[in-house]
Parts: sequence; C-alpha cells; structure tokens
Amino acid sequence: MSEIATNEPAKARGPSAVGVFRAALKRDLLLAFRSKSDLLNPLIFFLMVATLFPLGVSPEPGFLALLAPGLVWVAALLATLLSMDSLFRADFEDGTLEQALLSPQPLILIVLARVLAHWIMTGLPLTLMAPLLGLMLFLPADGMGGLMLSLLLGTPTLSLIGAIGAALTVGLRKGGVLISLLVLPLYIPVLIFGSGAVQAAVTGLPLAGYLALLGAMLALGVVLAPLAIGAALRISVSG
Amino acid sequence: MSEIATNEPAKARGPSAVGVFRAALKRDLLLAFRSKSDLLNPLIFFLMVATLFPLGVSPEPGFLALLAPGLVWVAALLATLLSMDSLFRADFEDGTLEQALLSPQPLILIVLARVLAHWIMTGLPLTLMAPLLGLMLFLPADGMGGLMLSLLLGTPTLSLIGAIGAALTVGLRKGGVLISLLVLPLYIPVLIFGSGAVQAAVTGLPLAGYLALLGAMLALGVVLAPLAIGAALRISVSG
Amino acid sequence: MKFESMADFIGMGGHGLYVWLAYGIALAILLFNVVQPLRQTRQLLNQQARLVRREKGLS
Amino acid sequence: MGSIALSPIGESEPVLKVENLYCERDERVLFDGLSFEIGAGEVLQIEGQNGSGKTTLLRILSGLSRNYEGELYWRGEPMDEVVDEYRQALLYFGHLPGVKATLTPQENLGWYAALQPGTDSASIDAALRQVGLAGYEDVPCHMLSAGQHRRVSLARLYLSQASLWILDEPFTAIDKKGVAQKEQLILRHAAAGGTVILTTHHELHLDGLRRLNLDQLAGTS
Amino acid sequence: MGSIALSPIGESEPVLKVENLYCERDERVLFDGLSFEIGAGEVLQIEGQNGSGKTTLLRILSGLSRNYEGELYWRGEPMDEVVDEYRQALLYFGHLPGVKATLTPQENLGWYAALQPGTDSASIDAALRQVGLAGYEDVPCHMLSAGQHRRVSLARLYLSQASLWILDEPFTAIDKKGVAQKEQLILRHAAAGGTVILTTHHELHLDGLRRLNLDQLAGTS
Amino acid sequence: MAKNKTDKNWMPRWFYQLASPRWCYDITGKLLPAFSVLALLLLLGGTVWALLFAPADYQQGNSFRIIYIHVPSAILAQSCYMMMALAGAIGLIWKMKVADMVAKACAPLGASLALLALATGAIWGKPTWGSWWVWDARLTSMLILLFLYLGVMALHSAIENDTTAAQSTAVLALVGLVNIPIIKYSVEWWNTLHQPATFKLTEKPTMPPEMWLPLLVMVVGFYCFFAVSLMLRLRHEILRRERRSSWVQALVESR
Ligand code: HEM
Ligand SMILES: Nc1ncnc2c1ncn2[C@@H]1O[C@H](COP(=O)(O)OP(=O)(O)OP(=O)(O)O)[C@@H](O)[C@H]1O
Ligand SMILES: Nc1ncnc2c1ncn2[C@@H]1O[C@H](COP(=O)(O)OP(=O)(O)OP(=O)(O)O)[C@@H](O)[C@H]1O
Ligand SMILES: [Mg+2]
Ligand SMILES: [Mg+2]
Repeated sequence: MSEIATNEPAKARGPSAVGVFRAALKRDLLLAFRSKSDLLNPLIFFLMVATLFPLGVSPEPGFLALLAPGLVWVAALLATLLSMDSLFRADFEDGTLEQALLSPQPLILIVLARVLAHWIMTGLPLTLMAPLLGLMLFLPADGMGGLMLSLLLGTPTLSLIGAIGAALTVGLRKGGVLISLLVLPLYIPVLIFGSGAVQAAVTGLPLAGYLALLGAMLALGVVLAPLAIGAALRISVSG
Repeated sequence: MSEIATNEPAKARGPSAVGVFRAALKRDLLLAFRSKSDLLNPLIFFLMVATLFPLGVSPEPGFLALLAPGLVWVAALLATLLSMDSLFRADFEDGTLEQALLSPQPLILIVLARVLAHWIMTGLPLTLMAPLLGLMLFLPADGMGGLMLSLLLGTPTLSLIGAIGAALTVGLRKGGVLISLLVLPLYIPVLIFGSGAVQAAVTGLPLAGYLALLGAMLALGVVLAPLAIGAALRISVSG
Repeated sequence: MKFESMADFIGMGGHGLYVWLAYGIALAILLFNVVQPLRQTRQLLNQQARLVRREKGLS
Repeated sequence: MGSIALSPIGESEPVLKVENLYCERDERVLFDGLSFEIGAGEVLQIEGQNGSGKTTLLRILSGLSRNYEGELYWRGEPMDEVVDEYRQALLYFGHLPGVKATLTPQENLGWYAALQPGTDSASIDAALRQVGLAGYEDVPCHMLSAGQHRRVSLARLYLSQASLWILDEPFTAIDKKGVAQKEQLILRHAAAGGTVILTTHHELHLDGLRRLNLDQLAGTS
Repeated sequence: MGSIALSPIGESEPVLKVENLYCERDERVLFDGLSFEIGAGEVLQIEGQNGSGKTTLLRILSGLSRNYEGELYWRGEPMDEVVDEYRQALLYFGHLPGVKATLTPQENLGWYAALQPGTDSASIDAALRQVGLAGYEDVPCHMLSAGQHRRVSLARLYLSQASLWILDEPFTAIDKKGVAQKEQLILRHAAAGGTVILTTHHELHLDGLRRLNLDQLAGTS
Repeated sequence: MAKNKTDKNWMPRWFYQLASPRWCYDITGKLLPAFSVLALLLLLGGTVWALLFAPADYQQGNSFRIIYIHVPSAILAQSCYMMMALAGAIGLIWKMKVADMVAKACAPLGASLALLALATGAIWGKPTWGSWWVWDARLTSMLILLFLYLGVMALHSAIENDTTAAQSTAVLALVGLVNIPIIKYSVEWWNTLHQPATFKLTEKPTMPPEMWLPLLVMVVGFYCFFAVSLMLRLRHEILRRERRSSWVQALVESR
C-alpha cells in the first residue's frame, strides 16, 4: 500500500513513465484484490460452465470430450466479455477516470496497465485453470498443452480488444450489451484460431501455425489497442 | 408516463395494493425500455451463444442437434444469472431502494413487480427467441414445443431465485460473482428438469411430468421467494 | 487381523495408494478443523493482550 | 426571514421519543445513552462535525438501520409495533436523492406518489414548479445539473402529506434562493403542526430552532 | 478572516484567457460570447443559480469537455498546443470526488501523487492530518461519512504543486470548521501566486474575490 | 451495552442462558475435554478396526476400507447443513447472537467435510470405476452441497458487519435448506435418465456386521469430532465478538 505512495520520487519528471505504469498496475491489482470476488470471477464462471454442461447437456464422457476444446474457449471468451463492462465504469462513476485523463502522464501507459491488470485477474487464472476444466470435461491429455498455450496467447488479445469496447461505451447509461455487439465480431478470429489450436493438439496435428497467428494478433493488439482505448476514453468523458 | 403519476387516486388508502403493484410494474418496465439495451440483453447473449458454439465447437448439424436442448437451457440460465446483479443495484445506489423500503406499501408487492418486470425483459424474450436458437442449432422440430413450454415455466423460477441472490448482495461492493456462487446451486434443479423436458420432447417421451415439476417449483418460488427477497433487502440496506 | 505382513498392510492388495491417500486426506482435514480454530483463538488472545498492553503503556 | 415562529420547546406532547440510544461503527462509539424527544411543531437540527454520526442517527430514526441498541417510540408506542403507521407519517430525505437518472422528474415523483399512500399525485407539476423545475418536467434526470437533480427529490416536500420530515443535508448543491425558499417551507410545515429533524452544514435562519450537538456526546474521539 | 489580501484585479499578466466562449446543452444556450481572463494571485468565483452552467464552464476550462466554441489560452498560447503543460499546472476538483471506495485515503492519495508528477508523495499523511482525517488513513473510504469522503479528495489541495485550481463546489458536505480552513488555504494559494477558479453556493469570506455571474449571461432562461 | 430484554419471559430459562455468549463459553469449556477424549477414542478405535480387522470386500478388495471415512463424512456434511440452517433461523427470529455464531462456525466445518466426502469418493472411484470423476447423482449432489457451503462462506466474508452478515447468511441457508430435497430429487432423477445403472450407489449392500459395526463406530466418532470442532470454532467466534467486553478482557489479562 505504502509502496504506491512512495514509488514516485518527488519532483522527478523525466523517467517517470515506468513509474506510472508500475503505480497504475499496482493500484489496479490492489483494487482487484480488495474486492476479492474479482479474483474468483473467471474461476467461478469456468467452474459453472464445467458443471452446467454435463448437467444440462449430457454427462457422457465421450460426448463431453468432443465438446471440450471448443467449450473451454467459448467459456474463456464469454468470461472475458462479461467482465469487460466494468473495466472503466467504476472509474468513470467515481471520478477517478476524469483525474487520470487530466494527468500529464501518458494515458497509454495507464490504459495498458489497466488492461494488463485485467488480464492478470481474468485471462491468467483462466489459463491456469483450463487443465482442471479439461479434466472435468474429459479432454484428452494430449490436448492440455495446446489448450494452455493457445489461451496464454489468446486471452491478452481478448482483453485488449474488449477494452476498446469498454472505453467506447463507458459514458453510456447501459453499456453491457453494446459492448458485446461491438466486440464480438473482433473476437471471432481469436476464437477460431484458439479452438483450432486445441483441436489440432487433440488430434496430434502441428499447432505452431495457429500459435503464430495468435501471437501476431497479440502483437498487433498491444501496439494499436492502447491508442484506440485512450482516444475512446477522452471522447466518452468529454460528452 | 403520466399514467404513473395519476394511477393512484388521491388519499385512497384501502385498495391500493393492486395499484402499487401496477405502478411498480409500469415503472420497472419504463426503466427497462429507457435503457433500451436491457431489452436486447438476452437476445444478444442468446445469439452470441448460438453463433459461438458452431464456430468454436463444431459446425456439424448432427452434433449440434445433440447439443441443442442442453445448450439452449444453459444459455437461458447464464443470461438470467448475468442480468441478476443489476436487479436491485441501481436502485440501491441512487437511493430509490431506501425510499421503497420506507414506504408503507407492502414490500412483497414491489419486489414481486420487480421480478415480474425482470422476467418480462429477459425470460419472456428468451422463451420467444428459443425456436430461432433451436433452428440455428438444428434442434429437431419435435422439440420446439417442449423447449418453449419448459422455458416458459422455468425462467420465472430462475428470476425469482436469482432475485434472492441479488437482494443478499446488493449492499456489497462487488456482487457479480458472489451472486453466481450463491444462486447457481439453486438453479440446478431447474436446469435439470428444463433440459430433461426438451430431451424428452425430442425423443418423443411424455413431458407432462417435467412440466408439472417445473410448475410446482414455480409455485413454491412465487410464494416463498418474495418473502426471502424482502427480508434480504431490509438486511442489506440496514447494514 | 486381516493382513499377514507389514508390506501386505501397506500395499492393501494393490489398492494401497488409494486407501492411504484417502485416510491421509481425512487426517489432514480433521486436524485442520482442530488446529485452525485453536490457532485463531490464540492469535486473537495475543492480539488483545497486545492492545491491553499498549493502552496501559499509553495511559 | 422567519415570519412564522416555532412553538416553544416542550409545549406539545412528544411525537418521537428516543431513549438510551447506543451505536458504534467500526469499533468507534458514536453515541451512548442518547435520549431526547421531539413534539409536533418543532424543528430539531442535529449538529456535529463530519463523521460525528448525524447520518447514522437519522438512518436509525427513519428505521433504515438496525445497528443500534436502545428504544424508539412513535407517539408513545414502541417503534417496532407501529412501523406501518410510522412509515405513513414519515418523509425521509437522505444523502442519496432517490432519483432515477433515466426517468424524468415527473415520472420520478409519480413513483414516489404511488409509494406513499395519501400523496396527492395531481400536484406533481405544481411541486416541480415550486422547486424551479418548470420546463424540465420531461427532461431525463441525467441531463440535469447537480442542483437540479437534488431539486427533483426536494419536490417531495411539496407533495407529501407526511407529518415527520427527516432531512439529511437537504441543501446540498442548492443555490441560495433555493435554500431560503426551503427554509420557509420548513417553518410553514412546523407551524402547521409538523415535525422536522434535519442536518445541514449551512447557516440556518430559523426562529425557535432546537439543536442537538453530537460532538459533545461521542464517547471517544 | 482573510488576513492575506488578494492581489488587485488586472495587475498580473493573464494566466488563463477565455475568448468568445459559446456553449449549448440540450438545445439551450448556456453562454454566448463569454470572455474573461484571470491572472496569478486571483480568485474567481463563478456564480449562478442551479443549472446556469457553472459545472459546464469549469469542465470546459479544465479540458475535460470539448462541447464548446471559442478560444482558450494558457499563458498566452492556444490551449491545444500546450495541453501537457496545462495539465501539469492544473488541479481539477469536480462534482465527483475521484476517490475509490475500496481503497484507503492513503492509497487514494498515493495514486493521485503518481498521476501528478511533481507531487510530493511523502507528505500524504500530513495532508490527511490537515483535512482532519488523522486516524482514518487506513480505513477503506466506503466506511467514511459523506463529508470525510470528500475530505479525502480535498487533501489533494495540500499535496499538489499545481498553480491553477479549478474547484467545483469544493465545500459540499464539509462542516463549518472545514470550510473556514479551506478558505484560508485558497487565500494562501492565491497569495503565493496561484490562481483559483471556483463555484460554491456557500457564502464566501474572501477579500478581493472576483465574481462572474452566469445568470446574466445566459441567452434564454 | 448488552441488554437482555426481560419482557419475553415465556421463554424457558435455559434459552436465555444459551443466549448469553459468556455462559456458552463456559459450558463449552466444560464439555470440550469429554467430547475430545470420546472423539479421539472412537476415531482411533474405529480406524484400527476398519484398517486391520474388517474384512475386505469380495469385489472391491481393500479399497473398500475407504467407506469408513467416506460415509461418515458424507453423512456429517449433510447434517451439518441442517444444523447451520436451523441455527441461522433461530438467530434470525429470536435475534440470538450465539445461534448466529453457531451458524457461522458450521459453514467451514461442513464445507471441509463435504470436501472430504468428495475427495474420498473420487479416490475410491478410481479403482472401482476406473475414473476419478463421473457425473453421477450422489456425486453431483455432494458437489452442489459443497457449492452451497462455499456460497454461505463467501457471503459471510463479504459482509463486514457481523449482525448483517449473520442475518444474510441465515436467509441464504434457509433458502438452500428448502432446495436441498429438490436438488437431491432432481439430480437422482436426472441421473437415472442418463446414466447406465452400473454406477448405482443407492442399493444398500447387505453387509455383514463385522463390516458395518466399525462403520457405526466411525460415524459416532465423526459426530463427536464434529462437536469438538464446532465448539472450538464457536469459542473463537465468541471471544472475537465479545473481545471488548469486560469478561474477555479479564480472561486476556489472566493469561
Ligand atoms: C466423489 C465421489 C463420491 C461422492 C461425492 C459420494 C457421496 C456419497 C454420499 C453423499 C453418500 C451418502 C451418505 C449417506 O447419507 O448415507 C455416499 C454413500 C456411499 N458411497 Fe459414496 N460418493 C462418492 C464415490 C463413491 C464410490 C466411488 C463408491 C464405491 C464404489 C462409493 C460408495 C458408497 C457407499 C457404499 C455408500 C453407502 C451407501 C449407503 O449407505 O446408502 N461412493 N456417498
Ligand atoms: N449530460 C447533460 N446533457 C444535457 N444537458 C445537460 C447535461 N448536464 C447538464 N445539462 C444541462 O446544462 C445546464 C447546466 O448544467 P451545469 O451542470 O453546468 O449547471 P450548474 O451551474 O453546475 O448547476 P448546479 O449549481 O446545480 O451544479 C443545465 O440546464 C442542465 O440541464
Ligand atoms: N458503512 C460504514 N461502515 C463503517 N463505518 C461507517 C460507515 N459509514 C460511516 N461510518 C463511520 O461512522 C461515523 C459516522 O458517520 P456518519 O455518516 O453518520 O457521519 P455524519 O455525521 O453524517 O458526517 P457528514 O457530516 O460527513 O455527513 C464516521 O466516523 C464513519 O467513519
Ligand atoms: Mg452525513
Ligand atoms: Mg454544478
């Protein structure tokens, strides 16, 4: 806690970029840890999907194994999408977003830290929990590696794209659905390559191609998305 | 709009119970229509599920047809669950919930109206859209009737149970996940009987038993849930 | 006594892993349920004692 | 100001009686052994610095909060036994305005009228005119300024038939003219036999105002 | 009050200059042809009744809102060209306090210090003591009273190195002692060569205060 | 600050005493040693009997010995929920603080027992069914029971105010109580529709006495253990809530 207070040397102006990024990341993680439920969010959603499908669809292992690669990816996508709406909303409603926009610090860094924190709180636990989900859904053991790798490369892209939608809709009274509409079309390539990678891993085909594509999308996202997010935030708040 | 203002005869005290219920229902529907996205919420979620699964899992009609009965029900359940968190939160945050709790009018009626409005905005459109989803997922035509009937009887129960969770968590900083954790175990019987009914309809088995059970749960819910919701709201606000 | 030797007892007729794992987990969970409240109580009492000492030191 | 004088203290029978109230929040005792009563025609201002427990006290009096020990009486009866009557007689105005941002002022007050039986819903437009919102009846409340937003909620004072008003900082964000007007309204309500309990950090210009200072009551600081 | 006098109007070179500002909201013209300038050491109060456009004006001046026509100059340069410098010199305090409810006062100010280069983060505890929150440094802000909550945000005034303060109703929910203290602070800031633009519905006790009334400017009513 | 309302004298005397945290602390202090010894003896004796002397199952071999912890923990996990809901209801209706504390103490205990039942069941499943997990009725309903416990615990930890937390969780526990039979029924029905009958658990194997006698000992032992752990948790909770009352202060200083 007090680290936040002191990690910025007084009057330092030059090299504070990294400092701001770190301070922002720390603050965002702290916020997430404070409302502990945020931490459990993807975990719960994932477990929910893993219990609901056998109950609702069919408990038969063979069937579930066929379903698993796509199901895990769809669940990851939905978990990310559903957590997106709140990404900037709380900050908007209590005025902290205003303060961040008025700060002379580069907005891109603050935004990037926020997305990174979001990924650490959703994408990362999703990735780490995927094997458990795979086990419950009888995913063949060969698929586990591909599942985790594809999620590791794919979920940051989901967070980045989703943040653009969140920034565009933050000023509106109800953003929930609008975000889904804006963001879903952009998510579909990630879904296709991601679940494709898992399927390839299950059937023993090479998955380097899929992973390379996911990596390329991630690189593109890291470069372009923060710009779009920053611009969208300024527009939303000025309205 | 002005009906709300005038549907309460001045100074009338006796038979105002129905009046309050109607006024509450009108207000809640009005609120939902104002933020139009609420109207589209389940629609979008449903369509999302219907497009994501063929893309992520497998586009093969035979496989999808097997998946469809459970999938539609899981989607309905998730759509309801995800819309639950906001049921009382906005009212809590702007103080209208306080005002309702301080009113001499029976809280049960106000609560029941709110749940009914929620169902009209989520459960009902879900039910009406289900055939479309069924079509997209190649659900055999025989199952459609069972699908719609089971959703018609099951979704109000989902709204009622979910409202208990929403009322319990409304005072907390982050209710989103907590609600899922509280409510999901209680949703499972509805899911099982609901998807069971569809499966029975698809395979041509009698589904009267399922529907009777869904109806019994609904009756129990209508009687007991408003009491629990009202108590939970008072506890949450007093804390 | 249903077992001839120690090794037989440990092996449990091929199911040793499962049986011992189950009993191990049971032991762990039962112990946890005793140790945790005891530790919490001790922590609480220590903390209160510290508070009392601090207040006495102040006044 | 204050052309109408308030009735002198203690003349009327007590409407609301508080006995031996104890409340703590977050390990800090806010008040202990707090007792007072208030009669018809009286205006009581709860005073105290920020964080002294004014809001907490008003929420207890209104019945919203149960985090207390002690007894409350409404017209001589224990509060728990006459909750319904009490709610009928009460108008509570809290820190939160209770105004829906997507509804118009008219719709907001319409809902309030439905909640409070006995409220004259025909006079909603008149009430809005009184608080200076003529011309804004049909504007969604999120398009109003901070003060206008709170004025929507204040319009309830003109609508309501309640005899006991509990007002928690009713003048926040209201301009000077508005404050003076609301002061007149409070005086008139008291003169008509009503009772008002309020908090505010504004300087009040009311004759015969009773004050209760919470700073002196707090056990610890 | 006001032992420190403000420097007389027009003596210093203008710090912020507004030329021919036009703004409408929801089809109503709020101001048209509004021009004024303010120099170092000056305190300007924007006056006007509820809904006259004070908040709108302050948001335009701070650079948050782009819904206007006209020109803004910061130290003689068009605002768009010196945004970064301007942001470095600005402290904006809006209707929303900008305080995270789940964080403690200390953590909230720590984040503010990280955002504003040049802020002396070592003095956070001192600032909190100044606003009367000693002992509450580690309490999550949602456990604070309404006034305490806003005091967390006001502590920024003690922390900041900014020269231009734009304050939108900074005294909301603050008790009388707190208001008097903040007035002193504003005077000291101006005396030290700072500039303050503020709105408030409180009676201000400041010598040499300049006023700008928006009610007289509004095209229609 | 503690005010005993004296106008409800239609309640028996012990009810008031029970309502007094201090009395409860004292009486549990007296009961604890007896229950601890009993629990220890029963559990130790039962385990030795179960592991060394009970016969192996003719089909499942020695993996059958898991039953001696699996069934007691499964039974306990269920009765613990009843107790939690009952205590919650008493706390809600009569505003009895001790009942609130009992309800709070039940949740983690019940959750850990449910977890134990699940874990031992899963372990047992591997040698008998060849898989750690199947979507069987009993298993699923135990999983749901665990979720119910987790929900109660999560709600409790999310609410800072003790009274509010106790009341909220009591409402939740009661709602869950209404649902438990529905869940059980539905899950069993669902399973019989989908699941091949090979994994059926419902038929009671006609066990010889040397098999079920140690089981009985273990079940009673588990109940005693449950009492011990519950009292320990309850005592901690009493001390925590009353930490600023004079008697706890005296207790602290006399240490
Ligand atoms: C995760 C897996 C499992 C869970 C959650 C589970 C759960 C339960 C439950 C809830 C009971 C009922 C206790 C009662 O109220 O009487 C029970 C009893 C029993 N279980 Fe399991 N079980 C699991 C796996 C197994 C396995 C693999 C076997 C052995 C093949 C097994 C054999 C038994 C037996 C023999 C009983 C006693 C039957 C009776 O008294 O009705 N269980 N189990
Ligand atoms: N989001 C908005 N959309 C459209 N119109 C708005 C919006 N916000 C405010 N207005 C209108 O703009 C006008 C000025 O509002 P503003 O908030 O600037 O007033 P103000 O002077 O700050 O009032 P107050 O003293 O109540 O804070 C008001 O008439 C209001 O109706
Ligand atoms: N939700 C809460 N949880 C715990 N403590 C709280 C909570 N809300 C307020 N408090 C504490 O209770 C005390 C009294 O708060 P209250 O809101 O009643 O003050 P107030 O007199 O209304 O102050 P103000 O003038 O700022 O509105 C404060 O010290 C505050 O820290
Ligand atoms: Mg207050
Ligand atoms: Mg304003």
